[in-house]
Amino acid sequence: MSAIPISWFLALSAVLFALGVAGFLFRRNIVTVFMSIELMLNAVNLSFITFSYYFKKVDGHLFAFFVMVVAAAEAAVGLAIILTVFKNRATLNIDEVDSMKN
Amino acid sequence: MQLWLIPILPLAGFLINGLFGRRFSKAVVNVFAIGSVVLAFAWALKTLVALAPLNTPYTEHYFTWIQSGTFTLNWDFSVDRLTAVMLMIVTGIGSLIHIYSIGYMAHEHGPNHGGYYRFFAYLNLFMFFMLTLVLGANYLVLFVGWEGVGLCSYLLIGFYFDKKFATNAGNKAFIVNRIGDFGFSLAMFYMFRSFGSLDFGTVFKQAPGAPEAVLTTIGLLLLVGACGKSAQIPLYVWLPDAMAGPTPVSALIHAATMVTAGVYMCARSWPIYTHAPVALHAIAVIGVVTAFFAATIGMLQNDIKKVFAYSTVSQLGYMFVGVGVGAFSAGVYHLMTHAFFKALLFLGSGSVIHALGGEQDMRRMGGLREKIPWTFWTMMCAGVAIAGVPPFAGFYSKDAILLAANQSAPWIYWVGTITAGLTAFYVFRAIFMTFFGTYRGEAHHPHESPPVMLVPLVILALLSLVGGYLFKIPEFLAPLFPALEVHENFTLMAISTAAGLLGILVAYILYVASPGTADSIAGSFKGLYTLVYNKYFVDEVYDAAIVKPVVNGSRTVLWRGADAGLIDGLVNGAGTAARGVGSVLRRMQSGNIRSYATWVLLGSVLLIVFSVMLWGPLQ
Amino acid sequence: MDSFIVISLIKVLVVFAVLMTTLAYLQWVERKVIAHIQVRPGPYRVGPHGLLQPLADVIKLITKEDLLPSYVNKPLYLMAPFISVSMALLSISVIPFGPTIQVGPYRTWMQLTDLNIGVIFILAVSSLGVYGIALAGWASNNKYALLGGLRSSAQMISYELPLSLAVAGPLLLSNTLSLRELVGTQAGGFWHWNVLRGPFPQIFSFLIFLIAAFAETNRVPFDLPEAENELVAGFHTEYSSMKFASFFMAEYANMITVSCMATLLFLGGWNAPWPAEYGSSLVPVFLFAIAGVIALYHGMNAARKRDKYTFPAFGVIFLIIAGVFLLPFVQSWLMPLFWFCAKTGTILFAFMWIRGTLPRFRYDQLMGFTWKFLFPVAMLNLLVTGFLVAWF
Amino acid sequence: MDVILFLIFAIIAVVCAINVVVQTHPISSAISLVGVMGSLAVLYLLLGAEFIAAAQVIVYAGAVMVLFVFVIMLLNAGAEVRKGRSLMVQLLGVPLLIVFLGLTAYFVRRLFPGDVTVHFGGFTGGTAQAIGRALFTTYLLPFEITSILILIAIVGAIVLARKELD
Repeated sequence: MSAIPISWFLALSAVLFALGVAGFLFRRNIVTVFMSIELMLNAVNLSFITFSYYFKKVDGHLFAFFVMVVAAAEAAVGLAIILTVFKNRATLNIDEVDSMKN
Repeated sequence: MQLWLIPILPLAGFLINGLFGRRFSKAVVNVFAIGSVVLAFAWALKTLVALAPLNTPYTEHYFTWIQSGTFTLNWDFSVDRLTAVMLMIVTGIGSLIHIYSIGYMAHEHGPNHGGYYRFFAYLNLFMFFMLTLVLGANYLVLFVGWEGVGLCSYLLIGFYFDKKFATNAGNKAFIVNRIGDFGFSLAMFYMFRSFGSLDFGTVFKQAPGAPEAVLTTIGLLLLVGACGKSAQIPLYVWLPDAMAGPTPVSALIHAATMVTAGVYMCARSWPIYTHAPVALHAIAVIGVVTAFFAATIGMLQNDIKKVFAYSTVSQLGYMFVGVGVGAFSAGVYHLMTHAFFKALLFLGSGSVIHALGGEQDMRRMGGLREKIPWTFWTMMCAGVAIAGVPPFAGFYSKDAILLAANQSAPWIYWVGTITAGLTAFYVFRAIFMTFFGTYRGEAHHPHESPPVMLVPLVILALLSLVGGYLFKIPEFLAPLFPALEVHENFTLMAISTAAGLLGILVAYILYVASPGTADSIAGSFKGLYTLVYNKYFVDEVYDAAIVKPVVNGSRTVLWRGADAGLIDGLVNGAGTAARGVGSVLRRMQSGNIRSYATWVLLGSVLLIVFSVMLWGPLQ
Repeated sequence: MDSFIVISLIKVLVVFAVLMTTLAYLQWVERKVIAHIQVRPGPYRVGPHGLLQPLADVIKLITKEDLLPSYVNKPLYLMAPFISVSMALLSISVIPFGPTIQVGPYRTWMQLTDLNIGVIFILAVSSLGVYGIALAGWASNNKYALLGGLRSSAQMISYELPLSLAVAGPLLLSNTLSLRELVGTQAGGFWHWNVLRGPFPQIFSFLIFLIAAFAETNRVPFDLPEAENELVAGFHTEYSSMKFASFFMAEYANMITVSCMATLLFLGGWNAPWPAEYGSSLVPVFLFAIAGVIALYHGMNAARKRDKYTFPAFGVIFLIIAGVFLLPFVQSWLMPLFWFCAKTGTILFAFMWIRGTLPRFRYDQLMGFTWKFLFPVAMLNLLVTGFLVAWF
Repeated sequence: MDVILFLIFAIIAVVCAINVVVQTHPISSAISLVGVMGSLAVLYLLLGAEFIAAAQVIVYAGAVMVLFVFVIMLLNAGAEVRKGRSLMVQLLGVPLLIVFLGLTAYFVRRLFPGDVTVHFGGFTGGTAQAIGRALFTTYLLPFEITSILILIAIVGAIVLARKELD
């Protein structure tokens, strides 16, 4: 018993993704919400790597790589936005940032 | 061989003058404008000499312009003997007229003081497009040039854009040409559908095997295009008005080159026409009717440029007759000789107008023979050439056409001969009214034009005299076109020559020997005179039959009814409806990101569920 | 399988023990070097020439009262030094100190484990080291500590870029990511070392690597996270006793790691500077013999009473070491180890030397220096290297 | 051996992920997230993705999360305030999540029955060399576009965080 069913990896990925969604839905701090997004991306990456193993192809790794790069870019811009929002509104509560309403 | 250099040179001249001309002195503008065209002429000459004897077309591929499905269109230039003739005419006459323009436009500022460089920039642009038209190896490249020269024609007719009649004339030319271009476009669509290509080579190779109905349709549609560009009935109305532009423009664009594009295109399409006799005959009929019709109008015009404008329409009709009776090379032959003597007539009339400080009405001229002798003698050369007096240029080409016409349909020969007489009459009427008798105009001491204008006149005069003999186009083009057996017939030649001489004689009697006779004759045929003098009221008929209904219909039905009522109503209704729906839906837009995220989650869950329902569980 | 585990375990123990001792004595060496630069004797009281000073320090740090301020974020406060030191020690595990060694029937590398992405692993682990400092600064709930933590995270992220780019140069030349193979490609003399090797000698890379390494380890002149005259002691203001010692250990372990990296990447690892047939194996013998003779000489002309006994003792030890280097059966593994230690030691000495020489940067100068100078130069160097490697 | 490793790190990942969601203080969430990423890196190694594992640690744990920690420290963000609410989330959130998890579980079971297994060394195509090769041949265009994206992100971040915005 030294082999893991591939579905375990995918199940883990699904669980992590769901936890990321839960964080996105139930957390109010912008930074935490942002981190939930990163968690979801990581879960998807795990799926990519698993599929790469499944198909014995390197392409999944490339997708994961691009996801990482895009996540890094996203983090840079997103955190800059968070900084600006905090400067202007002195709050990090996502429910209070709703000036697009009305 | 770097064919692309030939059109690119004038384009470079256009770009330089068009972009920076405002800052240049006139001398600098001249250097770029004339230099580029003369260089293009020189390069064309060098290319043609190098390519001689040019028995097979020489093609250069530059790039793939359009690639869509099975449709591939390359930007190709190709040269064969027909193109060679056209190249020489366009660049040669173009160069002469450019040089002439230096003198003619010397005192020209035009609106906004930008006239000088603008004029030469447009002229160079015209050269570019005309050369593209001539060099193009497929119908679409030809069409690019075709549209481009139309644009330049529009720009140059409206050169004095602060004058209402000039802009109107420009618009008229543009709009009438659209009708022709529409036909041309349809012809191309149909051609692509039938042959799958627009390349001359490919299309012409398939043409003999195609059904006659297809070829006839394409031929007639192409003819519509040619009628528009070459000012044939019923689309000729724009050309007389186009005289609103500067005279060199009339000479270059509206006499020597652009208007002959239709003839060129029909001659180029001979493989289609030879297998579509109906379309070919239609060309001949349109041509001869136009020739006669325009000649009668030309007899009674008093504006010197209008006379030559109608003359141009008439002579273009001759070329169509040539093409239409299957004597393609004769048509091209006349195209060339016509370019010589008509350019000369226009330039000469320009010289007269220049001498008189802008006067165009022949009734206020007269007796200018001694005052501007160079102009007089060169215009005399043109006159005998166009009248078909042997052995001058017009004689050869006109004779070739009429002989061929006689073989095809004798009535065309006879109408053509009568027209030849009329032609001789109105041209010499113009010359006699201008140069003989006494000066009827106001003060303003007439002066001879500067050498820079006279040199092109003299060169063109020489060409008008001996060009027909020197350049035997039918022999040169013989390998290109299907052979047409024409029997020399001295009787017919004598008749048409006599008609021309008779025309000159009548003109001499009416306007030199006994002035005043003309008016009394006009008086006795009052009705006919009024009809012809007013150009058969064609403009008025068009106005009443087409323009007014279209304008009124647009105003009432399309604007008030369709646009304001239906479309605006729809738009406004859509707005109202959107606002109504929005006021309901905006409750979803709570501004709360987390609720949005819930929507996204709901959506993705539903998406998965639906996809399972649609395609069933995978595997 | 079992022997693999046992050997690995033994190797871990040996490396750990040696490393800890080295860490402790590095501190002593540094104090001594700086003292001599500043013309003073340095630690002198505890043991001969203060040799037992590290031991005393350790005892002091262990026995000191372990303060836990009431206002700190406890879990993170306690985690920070742990992260720091474990990340610092983790990277040692992939560093090879020498070629294979034969012990009885077992043949093994002088390396805990070899990854074929060893270089990247070290970069990855060192990038995690930021957390220790950043969290320490934040969890301390102290403005100086917070400033220090912020500075260090910004500084370390910034300097990681030129560091990575500088590392890429020799990797291009050697065409491998494995540290073992990296050394293998540089064998045959100092002109084969990446720092001097064609087609494009990585001198610039080497200098950039050293500068960035100084910043990564928070050493002078880039010690802003703990600038004592601005921030009291920066991120470790609130730490005392063993937790403070952990940061200290982490810093020195990092120094050792980057020095080893520099040696492996640029200076040919354990390869001798010139081949053994030209006498490179006699260098350590001569060095230790000369050291021994000098010590004996000083012992005979002792300035102080104690020196009469200590100097001759050291002299004899040095001479014995010199003798050991002459034994053929240990030479095969001792020589590479010597060269590795010599090179690493030289770089470590440079660390201390610069600490004793250069003043501290101002913060904006520090950031401007890396972004506006170091990073572009590293980029250019990498480009040129890449082109030349592709060319030849 | 592989199973044990997987279980250990899977459990660490899940526990850390739960911690990310339930911790009220962002910095605790951030540290937990680093834990998730680290254990995922180990799982990547297990799947033969050594380069991606290293990249995961360097890019995610070493750069992105440091940035998060940095921003949290800079803003000195305190624990979350429970203010404002969304009816949508409260009503639909949990049921939807459960449905979603159920659907994914269904698909995983359906598409990947237990006969395909993972063991260490089963796939060795994830070396830096292989990835580099794919990156600069098949995926050259995405790679170049990504680099432009990063450039834009840098410019955007600088513009956003400039002092003039105050």
